[in-house]
Amino acid sequence: MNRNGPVALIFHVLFLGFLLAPILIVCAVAFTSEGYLSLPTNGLSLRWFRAIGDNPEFIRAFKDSLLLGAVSSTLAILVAVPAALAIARHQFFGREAIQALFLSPLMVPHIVLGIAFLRFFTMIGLGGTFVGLVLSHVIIILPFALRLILAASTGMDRAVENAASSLGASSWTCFRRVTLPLILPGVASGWVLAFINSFDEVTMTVFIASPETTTLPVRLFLYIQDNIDPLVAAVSAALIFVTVAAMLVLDRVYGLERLLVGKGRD
Amino acid sequence: QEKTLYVAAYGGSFEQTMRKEIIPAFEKANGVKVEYVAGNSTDNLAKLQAQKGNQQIDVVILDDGPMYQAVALNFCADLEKAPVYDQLYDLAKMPSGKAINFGAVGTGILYNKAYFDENKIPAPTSWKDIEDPRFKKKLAIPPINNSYGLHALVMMARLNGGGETNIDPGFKEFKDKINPNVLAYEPSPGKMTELFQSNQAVIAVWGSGRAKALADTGFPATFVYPKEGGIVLGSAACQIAGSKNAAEAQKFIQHMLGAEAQTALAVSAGFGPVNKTVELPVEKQAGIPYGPEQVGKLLVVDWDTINKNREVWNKRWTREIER
Amino acid sequence: MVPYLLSAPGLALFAVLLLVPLVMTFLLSLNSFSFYGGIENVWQLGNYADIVADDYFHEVFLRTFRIAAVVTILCAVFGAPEAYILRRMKSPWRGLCLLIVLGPLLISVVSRTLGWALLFGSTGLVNQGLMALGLIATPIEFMYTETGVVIALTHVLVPFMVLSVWASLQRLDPQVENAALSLGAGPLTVMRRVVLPQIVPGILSGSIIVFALAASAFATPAIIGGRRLKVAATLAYDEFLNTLNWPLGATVAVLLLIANVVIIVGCNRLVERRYKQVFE
Amino acid sequence: MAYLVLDQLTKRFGTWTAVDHVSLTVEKGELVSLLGPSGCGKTTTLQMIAGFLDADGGRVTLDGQDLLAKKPNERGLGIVFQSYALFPHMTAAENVGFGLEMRKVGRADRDRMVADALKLVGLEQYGDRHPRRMSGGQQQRVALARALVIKPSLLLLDEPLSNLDAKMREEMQIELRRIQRTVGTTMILVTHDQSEAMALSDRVVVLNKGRIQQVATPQEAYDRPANAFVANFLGRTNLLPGMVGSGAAGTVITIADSVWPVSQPVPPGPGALAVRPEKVGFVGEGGLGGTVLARVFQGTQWLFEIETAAGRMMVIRQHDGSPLPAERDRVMVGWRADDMAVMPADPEAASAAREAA
Amino acid sequence: MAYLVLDQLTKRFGTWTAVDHVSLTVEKGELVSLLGPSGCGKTTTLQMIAGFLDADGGRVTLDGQDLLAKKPNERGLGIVFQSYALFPHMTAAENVGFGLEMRKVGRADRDRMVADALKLVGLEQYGDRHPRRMSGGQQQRVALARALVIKPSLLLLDEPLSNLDAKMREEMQIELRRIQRTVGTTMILVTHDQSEAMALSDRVVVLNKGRIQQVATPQEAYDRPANAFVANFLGRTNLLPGMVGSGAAGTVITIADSVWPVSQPVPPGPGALAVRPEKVGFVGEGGLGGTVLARVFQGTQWLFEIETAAGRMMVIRQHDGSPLPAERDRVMVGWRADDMAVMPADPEAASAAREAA
Ligand SMILES: Nc1ncnc2c1ncn2[C@@H]1O[C@H](COP(=O)(O)OP(=O)(O)OP(=O)(O)O)[C@@H](O)[C@H]1O
Ligand SMILES: Nc1ncnc2c1ncn2[C@@H]1O[C@H](COP(=O)(O)OP(=O)(O)OP(=O)(O)O)[C@@H](O)[C@H]1O
Ligand SMILES: CC(C)C[C@H](N)C(=O)O
Ligand SMILES: [Mg+2]
Ligand SMILES: [Mg+2]
Repeated sequence: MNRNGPVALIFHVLFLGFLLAPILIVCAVAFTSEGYLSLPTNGLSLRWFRAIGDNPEFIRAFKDSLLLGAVSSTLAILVAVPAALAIARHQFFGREAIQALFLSPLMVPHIVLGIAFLRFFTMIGLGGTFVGLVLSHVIIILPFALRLILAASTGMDRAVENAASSLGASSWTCFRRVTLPLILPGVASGWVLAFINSFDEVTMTVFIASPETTTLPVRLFLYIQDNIDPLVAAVSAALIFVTVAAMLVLDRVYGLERLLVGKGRD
Repeated sequence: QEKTLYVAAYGGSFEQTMRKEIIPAFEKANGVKVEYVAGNSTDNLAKLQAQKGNQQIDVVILDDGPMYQAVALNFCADLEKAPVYDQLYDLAKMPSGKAINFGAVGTGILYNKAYFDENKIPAPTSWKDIEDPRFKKKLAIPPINNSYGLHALVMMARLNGGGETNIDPGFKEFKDKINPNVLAYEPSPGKMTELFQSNQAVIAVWGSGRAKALADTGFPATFVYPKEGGIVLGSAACQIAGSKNAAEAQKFIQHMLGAEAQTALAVSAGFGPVNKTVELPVEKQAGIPYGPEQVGKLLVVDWDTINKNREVWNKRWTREIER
Repeated sequence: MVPYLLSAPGLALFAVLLLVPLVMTFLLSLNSFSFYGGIENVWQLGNYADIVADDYFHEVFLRTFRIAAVVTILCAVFGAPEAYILRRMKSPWRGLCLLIVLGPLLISVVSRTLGWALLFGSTGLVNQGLMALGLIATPIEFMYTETGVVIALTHVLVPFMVLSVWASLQRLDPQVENAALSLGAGPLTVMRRVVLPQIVPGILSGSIIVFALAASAFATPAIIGGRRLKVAATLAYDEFLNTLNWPLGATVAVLLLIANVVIIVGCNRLVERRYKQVFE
Repeated sequence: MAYLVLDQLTKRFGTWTAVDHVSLTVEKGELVSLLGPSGCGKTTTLQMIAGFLDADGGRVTLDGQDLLAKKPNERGLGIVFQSYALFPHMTAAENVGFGLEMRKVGRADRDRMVADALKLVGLEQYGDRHPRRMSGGQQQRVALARALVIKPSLLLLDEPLSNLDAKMREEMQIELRRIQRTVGTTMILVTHDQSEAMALSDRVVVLNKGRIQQVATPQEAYDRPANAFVANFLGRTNLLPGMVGSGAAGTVITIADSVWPVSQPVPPGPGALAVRPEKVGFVGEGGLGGTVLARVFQGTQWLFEIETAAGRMMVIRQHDGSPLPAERDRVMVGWRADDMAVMPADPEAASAAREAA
Repeated sequence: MAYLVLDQLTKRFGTWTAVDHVSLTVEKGELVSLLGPSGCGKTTTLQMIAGFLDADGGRVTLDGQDLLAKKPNERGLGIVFQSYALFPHMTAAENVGFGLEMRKVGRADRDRMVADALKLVGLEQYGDRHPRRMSGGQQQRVALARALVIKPSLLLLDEPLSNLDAKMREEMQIELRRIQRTVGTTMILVTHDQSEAMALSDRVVVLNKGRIQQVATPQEAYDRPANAFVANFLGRTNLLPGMVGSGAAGTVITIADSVWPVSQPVPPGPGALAVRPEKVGFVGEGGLGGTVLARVFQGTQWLFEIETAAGRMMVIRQHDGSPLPAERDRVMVGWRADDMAVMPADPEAASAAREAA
């Protein structure tokens, strides 16, 4: 495969620069020795990282967020994959409506969902529970998963699946051994995107999180409502480091490319 | 099986004080666990409304204005009698008897002393100083759904011949004179702090408690009450109607009114004590509306009138001022 | 039968967990509110009438969709080529860059927007840099302006576009691009005429995600835009949280929802029809 | 009883009828080829048998059982797809092993069978490679191995050898024949290569525009085509206009200035004579005179284009070292009366013949 | 000066050398075929000329200009891909028109040229169809039309006719020849069909494992192969072991009980005789005795497999109506001394020959 031309590379560098700029600045600020947000002009300090230790609720929230993200995105994938296949593969009555329904949470402002879920969960007694959080997150992240899986499965070469079933693969086996691996980049991206969205959701979660089970972004959000100090930057930076480390480990163990690109491709 | 008491209250420096100095003692004394739900007054009021009929919060702490509303919306239960109520100044009591002011701060003007000195601007002395064209795009004011912003609006009305019952002059003043200076109508105390720290704002209408917290970080910010008078902002607590832990909730409120808690709130969060038995050393009194005389020097606003008109004012505010 | 079975779990989930709360919200939008009385269980369309009649709301909605549209276009214009460039990169670099693109998504919007706020302020790095370079004399205003909101939202949302285009790029046969090159098409033409039409599903997915998120974005416009630059989400937020006028907030929400649905479904239709052969 | 029966099988795409009431019976162990011009419906027919396309009409039975009622994966047949349809995410060996895995063949057996199959198609060293990294012919051989390894009782082959060189193709042909004989596999082969069809098939089915034109053994179809389309499609044919009349020795046909005896009953009047190029030879006398326009080397054969008084003719002669005319030589061509077919000058047949060309 | 020059062109995939120091010069207007077994590097060579693969070594010049330095889209050559590589989102007509559009041909001209090109490949009615809705052969023809319509001065054809039936293929061959003659297009053709290569090419290039084996005119390569690989690859060859010795009439080779005069200088001792199956005939006497094992109809020819005392032999006879032996008949086969080649029993050559088989 040919490489990118100089123009493309310049574009690429600028693009990455744009993406990284605010993150780098947050990381830089995290090392300040001042009591307020500023670039570390008077020497580096780890005091704000140490301060995270004094706020165990950030760490607890981080764990909750991870768990919530993992559970809800996995559930969302389980629901989205069959639905995406139905929509991508079949012409049936109500197809458009079903698709619109599945994508609709995207179009409902999260603040509205937050209020709606809060009232609903309070009514059915799920208020402030982890189950409630998971269910609401499944709803809001499903469109992401669905959209990416749809993009991966529309226009997929059906002949390959035909080949599998001609060799005796049942629908399920055919799905598991052929369709799934082929749409895996879509499914994986879908999962990642779903996870990220769940992990990062604030607006809605603010309403349904209870003090016991709250997510990191909600904690951060509530925290900066009242104090913007370098602690937020330190938590963010720590989160960035953890993320990068996790990605690197994932890359080593499984291969990010393999996950997002799929096997047997260049 | 330990009971859990949910307390919804402000975040930030106030939360730190509560968590470190007030809650542990209460937990120990009563064998309950306290979960702190951070949020500003309006957020917490909204939560109460959402959970109506199935309240998860046991105790709520709100600014006095929103507390009137909470009481009016029947979110609060009656306060049980307890000896500690007899130790309070009268100004702590709220007319309904369902909520109690446990502290007070004052609304005034905060400014960046370093910036003022550098540019040889004299310290502000009057509410009208925020109209100084030198502060173009350098002024920050909370919007009127926040008590500080509301105070500012009422104050401007009063200075121009109006008041709570005739708010027009206030709107006019904001629209014509103040708006050009306003960098942001900023409700979030965190954001307000950040605007100061990044030197984008150098003057603001804000509260004494918040100002104290900012100054405590080492930032050269100074708080003054303008010569026309600062305004008192009460902070009130109530037990939520239908709470499953009513007894503990009542105890918690009583605990907050106790001398020990009152002292801690004063020293760490800048809340003027409402308990007569609290004695603060003079050096600790700076920036705190301390005792009836000092509190008495501050102006009060008429929440009844305000709350009646608030909806209309909000509407006008978003359309005329924040546009 | 098969497609219904396949979508059944999702349908069940949505029927219970989405439709019920939304219907509750819609019903709420018919209620009325008064400051001391709270929400009253009357059924009327007064809230809708208020919004339709008030040009303040028109302005906010218009601004919301203007921002969302610009952000969507920017994301498509920058995100799709970036995904394409990523795909053409050699192995170790590609993984690394993919990570850089996706990484920011894991960092809370709140932190990222904070980063922009630090960069953007009149005393922020961007303005200081530009002034140091002599490009500008007075600071450009990013904070509390639509430009700032658009830039920050683009930053927040562009990875979604990259990811979604990336997924659809995986299906492309590189020989097909070669064929176009052999016929004399330059790299840009190949991208525009051959690659682009084939990744339309990906761009469409990305655009829908980006548009919907941009139109209902709350945290970023709230932080960068401040209170004076209101968008529909912050408006609804205000009604819910500040004035406690939930019925009005619900009405704003329902209208935002309807507008979103109409715009997105409309564009979806249009694009799918235009490129129907790639969607088969 | 017939093993595979297609009964009035029909498929429409919109208003286009791709397969039009096709009926065919195939015996167990038979190898039947589908022949026909590009787009005539061969692939579509196979896809319906395999169950990947729903028929719009007609029935298919295999061993007496209704095949259309079964799911594709229960039909138990092997297919080589025209587009290969390899699993891109699996290596060659994994591709080949997939069907065995589905049949729950144990690991050890499977590995052995996969290795054998890959060896059979000459890819023993390529087991670990992914399809994207293989040449076209290699991919096609993987597809073939994948279908063969499961030893299906019915094998559908859609141009399975089109990207192989002659050597390899021949080997594969022999292999297919061997499998057919020893395993008794019934095969339906789609091929555009007529010599392949001729060499391999027990019977050929000639299709045009979705309709069956003729079902016969290869030699029968070649020597006694049912209609002008078949005649023209199966190898080249010289169609010479002439006049049928009665001579001393019975019916004759006069082509330009040469006269040929006719054994079939043909009405007198304008007629046409059909003779295959390879049945035409260069004769000393008593033939049709002409000039060599071009001679083209084709490996084992030479193709001559001859301009005669009755029009252009093609002549094929074996490249066996015997002396052959050069371009622009004047020659005399002739053929045996048995090798020619005479038909009345039928405008419709003529037009059909033109169309098939 | 040569038009296209490949100089020591090399490509490696990892440790695998797919193309190994290939050097070749092609004159303007020439049609050169690349022949070789599947996986020998034909496609890879074309892809390097086209610029889709970077060469690991060597140079390519076109008309004196360094081609490798140019971007693929500036090389101005036409390609038909083995996998077609049609634009799936465009109709057949749009596919064909794409190259013209790139050349800024006006709308009206373009439409006309596209229509002509589609007509040329017999798809005039399919202009509106998308590739996915076309048969394999139809897709291939669209690919061909797409490359032809831009009238490139250099045309690379990677098995462009592999999915077409004989009729269509022949028409297309004639068309390619015509274009080559009238437009003067230089063409490089990859094909697995030897008769196609023989019929079309000015010269053929035989490749094996990435290396050039022989470059020659078709007949030369066929009749005087450079080595056993070429001999074996280009059509079938009978290799019979024998003993070279001296007889009354000069050098002779004894195969089983038959004796053949040898005209080339060959050292006495064990040797091998190579003779092509189509050069072998059935003789009355004085030949090699054997039994017919199988006879296979191949359209214009019959292929016989004969068991002789010297091993199995293949014999091809034209299907021209002359009487031919049946299976299990005892026969006597013979050939002309000119048609045979005798070589010393070289173990290396023999192994190469086996490998190529
Ligand atoms: N991307 C790749 N990575 C590794 N090996 C490759 C790759 N592409 C091709 N090869 C190998 O290089 C060799 C030459 O491949 P090429 O496609 O040139 O063969 P070919 O001569 O065109 O064969 P065919 O007639 O089967 O199409 C093959 O053995 C193939 O397996
Ligand atoms: N999905 C489709 N939609 C519309 N028409 C189609 C579709 N698939 C095939 N066709 C048409 O049906 C006809 C028969 O196609 P089919 O693939 O069976 O041809 P084929 O005989 O296999 O030809 P080839 O030898 O070229 O592969 C063709 O004319 C083709 O254009
Ligand atoms: C008394 C204060 C702590 C409360 C006030 N509403 C604020 O958020 O600043
Ligand atoms: Mg076909
Ligand atoms: Mg090839």
